[in-house]
Amino acid sequence: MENKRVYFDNAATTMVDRRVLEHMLPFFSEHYGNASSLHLEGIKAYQVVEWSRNQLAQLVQAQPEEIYFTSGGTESNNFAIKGLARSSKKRHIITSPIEHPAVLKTAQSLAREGFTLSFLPIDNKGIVKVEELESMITPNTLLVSVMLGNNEVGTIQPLKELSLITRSKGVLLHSDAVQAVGNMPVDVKDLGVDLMSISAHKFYGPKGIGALFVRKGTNLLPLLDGGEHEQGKRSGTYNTPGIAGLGKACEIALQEMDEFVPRISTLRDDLINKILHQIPEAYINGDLKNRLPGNVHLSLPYVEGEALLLRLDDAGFAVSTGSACSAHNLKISHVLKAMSTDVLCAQGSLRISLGRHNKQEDIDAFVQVLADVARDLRQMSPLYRASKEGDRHV
Amino acid sequence: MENKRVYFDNAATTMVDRRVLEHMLPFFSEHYGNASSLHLEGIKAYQVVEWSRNQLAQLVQAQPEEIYFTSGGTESNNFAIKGLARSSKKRHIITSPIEHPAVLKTAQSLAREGFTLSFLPIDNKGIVKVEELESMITPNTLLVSVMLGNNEVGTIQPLKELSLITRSKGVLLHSDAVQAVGNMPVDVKDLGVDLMSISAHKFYGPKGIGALFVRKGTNLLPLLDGGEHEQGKRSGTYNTPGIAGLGKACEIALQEMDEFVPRISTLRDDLINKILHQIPEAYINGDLKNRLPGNVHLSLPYVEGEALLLRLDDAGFAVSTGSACSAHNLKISHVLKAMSTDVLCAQGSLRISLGRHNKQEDIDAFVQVLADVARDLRQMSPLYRASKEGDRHV
Amino acid sequence: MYNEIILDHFRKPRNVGVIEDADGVGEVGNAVCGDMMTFYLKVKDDCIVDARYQTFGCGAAIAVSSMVSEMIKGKKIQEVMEMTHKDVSNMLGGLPPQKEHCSNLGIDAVKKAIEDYRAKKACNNTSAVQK
Amino acid sequence: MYNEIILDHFRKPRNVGVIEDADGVGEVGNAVCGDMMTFYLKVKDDCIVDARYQTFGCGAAIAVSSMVSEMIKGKKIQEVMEMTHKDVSNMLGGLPPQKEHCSNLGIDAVKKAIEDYRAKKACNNTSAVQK
Ligand SMILES: Cc1ncc(COP(=O)(O)O)c(C=O)c1O
Ligand SMILES: Cc1ncc(COP(=O)(O)O)c(C=O)c1O
Repeated sequence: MENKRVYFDNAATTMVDRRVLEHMLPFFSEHYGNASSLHLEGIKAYQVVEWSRNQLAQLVQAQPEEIYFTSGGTESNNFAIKGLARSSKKRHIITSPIEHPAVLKTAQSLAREGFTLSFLPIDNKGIVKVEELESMITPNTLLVSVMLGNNEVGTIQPLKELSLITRSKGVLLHSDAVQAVGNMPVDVKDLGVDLMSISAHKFYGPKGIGALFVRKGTNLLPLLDGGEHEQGKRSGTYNTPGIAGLGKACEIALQEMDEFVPRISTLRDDLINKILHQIPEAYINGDLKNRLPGNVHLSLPYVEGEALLLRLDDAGFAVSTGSACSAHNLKISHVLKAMSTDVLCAQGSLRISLGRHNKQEDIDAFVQVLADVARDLRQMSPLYRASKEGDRHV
Repeated sequence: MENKRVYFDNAATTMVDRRVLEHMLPFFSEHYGNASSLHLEGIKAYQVVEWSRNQLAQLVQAQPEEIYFTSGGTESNNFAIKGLARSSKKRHIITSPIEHPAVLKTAQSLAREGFTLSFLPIDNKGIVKVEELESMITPNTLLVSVMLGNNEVGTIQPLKELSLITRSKGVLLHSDAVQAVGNMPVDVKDLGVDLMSISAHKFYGPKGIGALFVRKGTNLLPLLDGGEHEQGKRSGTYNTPGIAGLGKACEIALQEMDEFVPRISTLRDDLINKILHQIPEAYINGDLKNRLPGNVHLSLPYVEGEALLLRLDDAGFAVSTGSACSAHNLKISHVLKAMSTDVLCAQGSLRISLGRHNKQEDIDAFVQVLADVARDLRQMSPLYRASKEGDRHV
Repeated sequence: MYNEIILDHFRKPRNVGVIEDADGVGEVGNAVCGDMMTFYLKVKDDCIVDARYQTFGCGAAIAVSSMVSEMIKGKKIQEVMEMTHKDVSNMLGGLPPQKEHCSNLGIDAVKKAIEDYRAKKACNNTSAVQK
Repeated sequence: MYNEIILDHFRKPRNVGVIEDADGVGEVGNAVCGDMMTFYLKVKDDCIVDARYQTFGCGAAIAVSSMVSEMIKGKKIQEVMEMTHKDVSNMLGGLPPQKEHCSNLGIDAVKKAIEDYRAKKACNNTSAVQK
């Protein structure tokens, strides 16, 4: 069964690229030294740390000293937001209602400590309303945190426009770019962000390693205190295989970006078109243009997302329900809610996230199966029957 | 040069065991799913997470639900101490002056937020004075944090006796057991600890993965907020290869403990004896009996640690100066200072930490080289000349 | 997450469908809460001779409706009224904790359908008497 | 951490030793701060004809003393007095930031030794005059 699988859940995590894994391997049992040690084993480890820091800096157009390695996107978001919060007297944070839980829950935990939160409104295409930002900023505002690529509906937020406002107001701008970095061109200078979160496992690097970009001169306290690694800002023995993998993933992403983005975007648009043509009443959520190259997010009214997912899984396709959230009991995605999506559409939502290893034939096979599964589940749905009878059950 | 290396820095980090690496490999590019996903790829990932949780629980005699995976020992220490601090109204923490920076700096950062710190005194063998604890505890005391095995001088602290006191006083006990777990038998029930930090790379597992044991019913707030992994206490996409490696390292440690501890302890004692017999004025720091199986920590007066380390490195031996601290400018170890070690001894200190892959012949070769290097560096030391002339320069 | 019994019922749900001339129909849940179930019963001599359903919901909801349809077919109404959601969950080999509420839905829908049947019967009897 | 020039001087320090009948001796540092250096000079016609030293300290301290001994040998005293720690650090191809202070030690010890030589000479001259 497994050998015929098609993996369409690249926004949840990606396969480690073979070249990345090969680059990591020597650092497990060969060059296994502690990168802080002064002996030969330590120096070998240290060198790969700095090599990777350079690769990442190049990928996002930062300086190497502006890169701090972390254990992943979640830590980077917590580090950025809590690190700023604890180093400042300002007590107001602006974010958006469509952020990943690693930003939302972090902001909420600060709210319990006395911070005030404001949420930038979202339009029904899943894009923040830039024009609302300026009037929300007060002298007490520390930070605006808005993601770059949304992990559910795939929308790309107008960071550049946001940063013009935050800069003119002297407020810091953080962006959770976990879905974007490695999957589309990202330039911290062009975007104007002051802090930016990155995670390797979203672009064919390993899990458990990420980074935070912190613009030079930005003050933030460590989240992990200890042996003073990373200029004293993030302690912990260097995860050298992980860092080596992150570096290699960056190198490959940079090399292949010009080929990757158009190829995947073309597959995505083809999939969107086929779904809209072949599946009645299917609906695509999120802006069709400002969208991550691999993201397709659709709603199939009258059926429920988990059932869809499991049927597709049986047919060999790994996809995700609308929300990648691990809280299984959270039924309706906070992102779709913020976009004012119809409840029936929100229940039957599906995220298909394409990646480096997907091919045209995967798309074609998938649409066939999806059409069958949708028909089948609708056939047994009382809501579908009701709608066909013109009834109103909702 | 490299092929004749002897690695004696196992307290800094260890080589990933081949069996551990083999167990990790499938989770990079084969079973690479997100452990929170519902499809087949996700389920495969989830299974290894729970398997590893069980292995670790068995190794330390905990319940699987009491294990929370983290990115390593530093995070575990920060999570334990900050997590308790932020969930309680009590504002007093007791720790020891010989803790790892991941505990000391964490406590200090809380002190800057208004917490009061007290330090349990240390005797000159590097062991905390248990009898002082009871009178230090006040109604405002939240936590006592004392490590199990010291990372510099290798002393094992009397946790069991400490826990009798903390329990009778209703105070929580955390232990940084990063050096101990996997390298000596550790039983959370027997020790009576409420929280305990663990790191895989200290016992032949990978870097960048660790765990915190939290006794059931203990209240602590997350350090990493987000997608509600780990019972909502530690978010972040599961680092499945890392977790798989941690689990395998635990399984092996448990299986081989009965063979490992006596073998390494015998090598250690032989090395100690040979050093004391063959190198004039050499001195062993730390209690000789309550000691990690692989730790040898010595002082060579009249010479400086880094110079020793580099000369030994040139001769093919990877060792550490007294402090494994990454702050290169910190000259005298806080641990030796707390033990009231003579300044001259503290400067010329060396940590030789033996591990699974070391052999008797490594010990014998090392003592020869150490004797030469010590003689050589002393020959050029003005302090040595002064002491031989009966002069007093210090 | 789901065991093999549940997955089997989810993959091949038994007795799916609508009985146009059902003796009792029961509907529970709605789209907002993410689960909805409609049970159709045919009753003869106080015995459930046919049971069909439609379900909108997650894997557990579908498996529960399938299992309930099998559990009640051929059973006396009285027996069915005594079934609990625990019986359903047990027959399915245990539901994940966050899915336990789905087992309520199945049994609730069937009981609603039985009430509907009883109400209709009472009504018909009254009509008959009046006739 | 260290470049190859530094490592070479650390591994094979030049001119190590003591000059028992030195014309000037200079000592800086102590065990507490972790570095100590003693320079011994032989001077002839205002020229440093021999330089030896003993060093207690890290790799950088040892390399610095070795490099300084080479830099000053055969030089006029006046030239040596104009040397700065930057010159030493440059000759070594640059020290790591946290080790920069070691380059001070070398030059300071030599200058102390020159002062000692001058003081002794002044003293001898006085004695000579008095004689
Ligand atoms: C937008 C976004 N932010 C943060 C995260 C968390 O990253 P990580 O899993 O590396 O902790 C994810 C993915 O899980 C994400 O998609
Ligand atoms: C006693 C002790 N605590 C904590 C740590 C930190 O662990 P990690 O390197 O996994 O963050 C170490 C080692 O570095 C240690 O020896």
